[in-house]
Amino acid sequence: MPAEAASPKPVLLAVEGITKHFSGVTALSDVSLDIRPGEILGLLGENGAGKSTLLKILSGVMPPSSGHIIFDGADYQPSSPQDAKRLGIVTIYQELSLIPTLTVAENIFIGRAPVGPLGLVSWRRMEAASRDIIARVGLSIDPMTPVSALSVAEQQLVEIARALSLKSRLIIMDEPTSALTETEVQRLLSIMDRLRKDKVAIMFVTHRLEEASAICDRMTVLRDGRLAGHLNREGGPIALPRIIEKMVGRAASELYARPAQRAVAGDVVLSVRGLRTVRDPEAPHAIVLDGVDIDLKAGEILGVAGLVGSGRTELARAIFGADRIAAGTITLDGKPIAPASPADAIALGIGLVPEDRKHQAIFAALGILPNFSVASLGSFSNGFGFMAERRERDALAGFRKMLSIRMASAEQAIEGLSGGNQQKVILARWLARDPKVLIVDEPTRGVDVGAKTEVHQILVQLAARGIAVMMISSELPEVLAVSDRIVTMRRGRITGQMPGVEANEERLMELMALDRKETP
Amino acid sequence: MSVAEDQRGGINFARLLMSFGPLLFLVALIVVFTVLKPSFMDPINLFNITRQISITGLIALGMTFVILTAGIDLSVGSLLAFCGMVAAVVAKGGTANTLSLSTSGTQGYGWFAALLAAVVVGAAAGGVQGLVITRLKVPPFVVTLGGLTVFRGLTLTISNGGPISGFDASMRWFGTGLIGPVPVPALIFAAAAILCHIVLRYTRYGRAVYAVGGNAEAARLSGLRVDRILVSVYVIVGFFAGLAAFVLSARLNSSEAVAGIGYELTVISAVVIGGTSLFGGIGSVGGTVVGAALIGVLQNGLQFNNVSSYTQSIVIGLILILAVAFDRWLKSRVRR
Amino acid sequence: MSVAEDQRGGINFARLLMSFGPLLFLVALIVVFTVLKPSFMDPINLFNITRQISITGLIALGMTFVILTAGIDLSVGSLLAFCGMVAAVVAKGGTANTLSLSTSGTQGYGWFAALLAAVVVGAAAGGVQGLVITRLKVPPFVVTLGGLTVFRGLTLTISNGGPISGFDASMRWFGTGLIGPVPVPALIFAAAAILCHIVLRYTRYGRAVYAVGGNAEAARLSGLRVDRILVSVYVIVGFFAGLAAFVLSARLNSSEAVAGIGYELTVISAVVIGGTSLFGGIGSVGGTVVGAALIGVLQNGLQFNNVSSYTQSIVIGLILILAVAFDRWLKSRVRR
Amino acid sequence: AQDKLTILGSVPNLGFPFFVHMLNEIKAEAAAQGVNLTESDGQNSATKQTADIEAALVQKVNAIVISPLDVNALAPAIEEAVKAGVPVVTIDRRVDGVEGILAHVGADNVKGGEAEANAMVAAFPNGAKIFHLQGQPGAGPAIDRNKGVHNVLDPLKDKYQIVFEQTANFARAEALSVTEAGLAANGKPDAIVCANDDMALGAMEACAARNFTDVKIYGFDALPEALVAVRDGKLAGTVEQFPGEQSRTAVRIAVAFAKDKTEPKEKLVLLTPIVIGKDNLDKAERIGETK
Ligand SMILES: Nc1ncnc2c1ncn2[C@@H]1O[C@H](COP(=O)(O)OP(=O)(O)OP(=O)(O)O)[C@@H](O)[C@H]1O
Ligand SMILES: Nc1ncnc2c1ncn2[C@@H]1O[C@H](COP(=O)(O)OP(=O)(O)OP(=O)(O)O)[C@@H](O)[C@H]1O
Ligand SMILES: [Mg+2]
Ligand SMILES: [Mg+2]
Repeated sequence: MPAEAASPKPVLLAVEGITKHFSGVTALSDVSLDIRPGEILGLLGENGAGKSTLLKILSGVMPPSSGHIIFDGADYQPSSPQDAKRLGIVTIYQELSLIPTLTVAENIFIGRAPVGPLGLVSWRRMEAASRDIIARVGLSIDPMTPVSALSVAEQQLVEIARALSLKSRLIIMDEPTSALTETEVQRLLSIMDRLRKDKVAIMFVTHRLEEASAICDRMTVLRDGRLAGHLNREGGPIALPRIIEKMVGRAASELYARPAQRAVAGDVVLSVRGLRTVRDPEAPHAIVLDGVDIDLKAGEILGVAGLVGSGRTELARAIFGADRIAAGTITLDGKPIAPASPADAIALGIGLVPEDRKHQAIFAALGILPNFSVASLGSFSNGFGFMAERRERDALAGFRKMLSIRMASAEQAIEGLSGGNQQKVILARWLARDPKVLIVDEPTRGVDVGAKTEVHQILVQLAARGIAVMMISSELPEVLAVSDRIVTMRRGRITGQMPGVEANEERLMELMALDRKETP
Repeated sequence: MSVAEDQRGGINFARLLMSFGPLLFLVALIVVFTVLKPSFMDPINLFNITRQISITGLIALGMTFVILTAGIDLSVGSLLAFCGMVAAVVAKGGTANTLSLSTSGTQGYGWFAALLAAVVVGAAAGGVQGLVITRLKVPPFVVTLGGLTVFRGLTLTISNGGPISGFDASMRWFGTGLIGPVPVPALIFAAAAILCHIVLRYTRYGRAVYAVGGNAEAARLSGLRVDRILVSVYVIVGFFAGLAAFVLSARLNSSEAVAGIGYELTVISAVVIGGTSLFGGIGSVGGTVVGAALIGVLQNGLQFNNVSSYTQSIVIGLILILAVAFDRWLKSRVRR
Repeated sequence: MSVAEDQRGGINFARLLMSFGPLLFLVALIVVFTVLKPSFMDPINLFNITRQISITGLIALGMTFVILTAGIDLSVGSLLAFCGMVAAVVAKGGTANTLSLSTSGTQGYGWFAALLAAVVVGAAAGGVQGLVITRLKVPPFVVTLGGLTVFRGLTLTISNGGPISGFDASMRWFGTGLIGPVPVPALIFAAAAILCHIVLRYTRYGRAVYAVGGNAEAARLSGLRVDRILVSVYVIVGFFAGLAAFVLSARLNSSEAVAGIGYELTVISAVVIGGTSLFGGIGSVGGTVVGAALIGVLQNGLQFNNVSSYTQSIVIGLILILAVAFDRWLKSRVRR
Repeated sequence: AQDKLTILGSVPNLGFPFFVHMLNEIKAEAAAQGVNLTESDGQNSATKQTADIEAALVQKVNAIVISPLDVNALAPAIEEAVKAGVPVVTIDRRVDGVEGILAHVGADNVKGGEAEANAMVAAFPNGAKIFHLQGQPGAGPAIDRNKGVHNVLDPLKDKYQIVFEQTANFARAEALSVTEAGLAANGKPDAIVCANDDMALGAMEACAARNFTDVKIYGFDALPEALVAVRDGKLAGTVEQFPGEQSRTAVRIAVAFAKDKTEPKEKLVLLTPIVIGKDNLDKAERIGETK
């Protein structure tokens, strides 16, 4: 039992000696922790440390292999998510668990739609109620929009809103902020603070340690499925180096150290002028680009900052030929190009790591090898169309070392990897093509601190090799850490531009939030 | 839900017409056939069509539930024959005396027992298939394909290959009777369609069906009893196969071992043409009704114009594809 | 790829047997049938089985490509009949003289032209369906269901309902000939299976097929020409339907308008029983071959024991479900 | 007589050559009589054939000539026609229990099955080992022909043993593989009795592949292709039910009544099915098509 047994408040939930095996893998080994009402407990650890597994056990998704759980003084053995829900344990899962085909309102009221006198669902009441609920998290979309039309960030907010609208005693949040920008994060943190005052217990997983440090009362750190230790807020917030040391098992090096401004001497590789898109009937909510001008030089990292819905992803997709362009020109190495499909863009030397890894990047059921080589089938095959598997494997082995990808074998299905490692495989996919321009959209979403710095280093190395990198990120510290130059976007326009060394969070926020500021 | 349905629960007719391709297409077909031969619009013919679509239509209602969960049921044709045979045995009080067409007073257990037997057996058979799907984790396609052969075999075994014919007038009324000018099977179909529409649109159960089809894993994480819902949709389609079997037997005054062969494809077509996605989560009862009507009108209209049978096949195939293509095209243009 | 395949390209037999349920099941079935009637193992009977499965097996190879992309092709049975009729017309040099069963010297354009015509027409028909699927965005189920009716209608129109019979000995050899003790159709099937295995497993194209089926959007964003690949798989299944049609016509010495009715379900069963997921991205040619063999052995074994056809239906349905259930169960135990 | 008369000609399933021939004959006779014909193909579905009749009634056809898919299931639709005052002549299969049908022209499938079995018995006076290929389970003709064959052979069980009895669904390809299995399991039989010609031709291919050229194979329907095979000695015989003559007679009766209420001389015209062998090929109705 943890040491706080003497604390005045009774324990709400106690986990005692939980172990979980997946055929072959031990995801959790003898983990214990507890949480009290009105407490925010941070659950931290590297990718694959076992955080999500623990939370899934608590919320009844899967049973533990051994160990037990006490909830509210009684033995707690949930056999389904419903059991957890009934006791007031509400979970926000890491992989979004909304129903894409249903509306926002229905997702919020799933399984408990308000009914009228005849027991029939009242759509009117459902709509009105959900409008209020999503307003709490700062969303102002029509609750009758199907979820499939929302951006990842909006979906995340809907999911948070749904959890908050349930009567709960314990809220479990698995990386709720990974897709959010600063504004939404702050709003969420203040909501969490309010819940804490209402004596709700919150278990909170994040890879953004500043957040964790700012809000958590206590932290439990996991490492390789084992308990690495507990941290308590003593007087002030828990300091980052303490957390990192517990997480990785050694002293923390400086995080987010701004790389010394590199000498960026390259020519302009990619140049975009007056780029406009039209409303796509298939994606009616998508932001329309409204005359974007942007230049990308060889060997530089261009950071693109903006709030959710500012059109950054649309810009990336338009350049990449994934969406149709209405007007404007794109030139690559001085020659005008008009990629009509990603295949065209790729052939021209452009790569894109998309923001939604699960739906747009990985082939979940396929092995790591085919996931890695899918964009370079041409160079990994001979003239007769046969795969040159040896060459392919050697290349993967090289990247495995270079990016320190943690995997069992090239045949392992990629869905068995932790998020950070999946992301590295996707990066390797593009590095194997040696592109002139690489666009990365939220490259470290859900990636742990250690791996995150690795990804940053990789981006810097790429730039050093002369590749023009455009990095879209919702995490300002990240943008500030690696960008040579930063542009800000708002409502489909560029609102500002500055060298990375001159930028700071306040300036960027101002440009991101400001309406109508001419491009310098 | 179909895009056409106003998400607030009501139905906006202008938008319905504008954006719901199959309905527009159906209207266009009716216009064409009427121009070609005005007697097409003869009420008798229209009622004939409603009676004709009621059998596959009833099954298609149940199939809508199944397909909404991303499942499929290939066994419905065989199950129809099986339930029909069960109903016949009950109605005749055994397998002896299977051929007397005359309605010789009270011979068996009466129409109510026959109806009950058909729907209970249908629902139970569906339930068993649902359990195999959820418990043994065998894909619905395989389970119900197995069901397709098994139920046919059982039907032939019960009836020893032959038909069982000759029911009471009270039973036959369900197939051949009229209420006012409207055929009873058409009324049964209409009532069932309205009921299904209400269940899918306005009950928690119905919304859960959509949720399970939209993303089963997310539905489970949201606390829905996914397996129970999956079993229930196979029970529902089985129930409707039983009901359709009863109506068909009553209409033909005979239950045949070869009834319903190939119905699975007609039924699934009706559902899919009506806009329900085979990948689950999207669709509506209204769409299915329109889909069934489209197929019925097409067949009747071509027959009415004495189009040769071979050409009929070709035309029907092409028009089905066209109808769906048109719907896709409209949706891609009109959306919001 | 199936779990059983050693991903390094070789095949690890111990694991294959341990983890590949259908194969184990197939072996068990063969043992049971041999015990029941030892002459089941008579080479003549085994070669009969290989010849019997070769027709649906060929189509199942093509269907494997389609299903790997999460598509489906319901038109294969009708397309088989259509291609067979085309082959017959070419082989006989017209639709006159359709009945002579004897092989009267050189009457038409010879077997090669007939073969060519069958596969070209099959591939073209598949290609048209693929284009409708990708360009008009009509779901494969609907397009190929339309194809099912259209091709049947065309076949009946060409042949006016009747068969076209009587081919050259050189053509008939492809259906009835032997090389050593092995029937030619079985050899054709084996060669085609090996070719398909190589294509899916060792070529760039095969990788692309798996990728498109695994996640079409990710495939597009990885630079694959998704639409082209989708069209290509329908061309492939059409090609195989044409090849199967040629072999079937050669074997029966006749092309019939009613050939191939219901084949779509047999073919899809073979693929699905072999472990290929209807949701795309997972599956193998080896699995399909085993699936086809399982169905063939089951049918032959039951006939061999003169089981009544009613009981056959029941047994076949149950065993298909059992085979897949067993596979799922094994996989859930053995995994990793 | 302002307009030409219109009659409905309906057959159960145009996927089978037998019915194609029937409809063609109906067409030819209708043309000869100078009436319009509405064609209907039941597509092997009682509901489809019923629907076709209903559509025809709406269009007020003057008469109906129909070969019903099923003797029971089509009864209600035909009853409706009779009630509507439309004369109905049934071909080949008689509809049970409907009063007021103008006439029936047919050859009984049970009788045909008996004829087939009797021909086989005559060819093997000392008994025989027999394979029996049945039609599609549950289909009317399959049931009747099966009954006919058993009517003859069951009393002679001791001498005539059916060692292998399977359905091949009226299909040639299935008959081929079923016969292959039968041959492998039971060795060579003396005779194979099949419920239609397609299956007989499939069985013939299976025997030919094993070089069992002396197995006597019997078909049913006397399709031209089978007649050719009979002529060439590859089939032992096939049952002729005179579908063409049935059809023409039926059309004549229907048209005569529709024109001026001429009652048919006989309400029941039954043609006796015969087995066509090498020696009586000229009796076959479609022998002309085999040239
Ligand atoms: N269903 C599963 N089958 C097999 N292994 C699994 C499964 N789920 C998780 N694992 C393994 O268990 C370990 C812990 O995974 P978990 O998802 O709990 O990590 P996490 O701490 O949440 O990581 P992240 O920060 O990347 O989300 C990993 O090694 C993972 O590969
Ligand atoms: N495929 C799509 N279908 C429908 N709507 C979409 C789609 N992609 C984006 N959107 C909508 O576009 C808006 C902005 O999207 P976009 O992703 O371009 O913004 P962003 O600046 O990249 O922000 P984010 O941080 O959310 O990625 C969102 O409001 C979202 O609803
Ligand atoms: Mg996690
Ligand atoms: Mg974005």
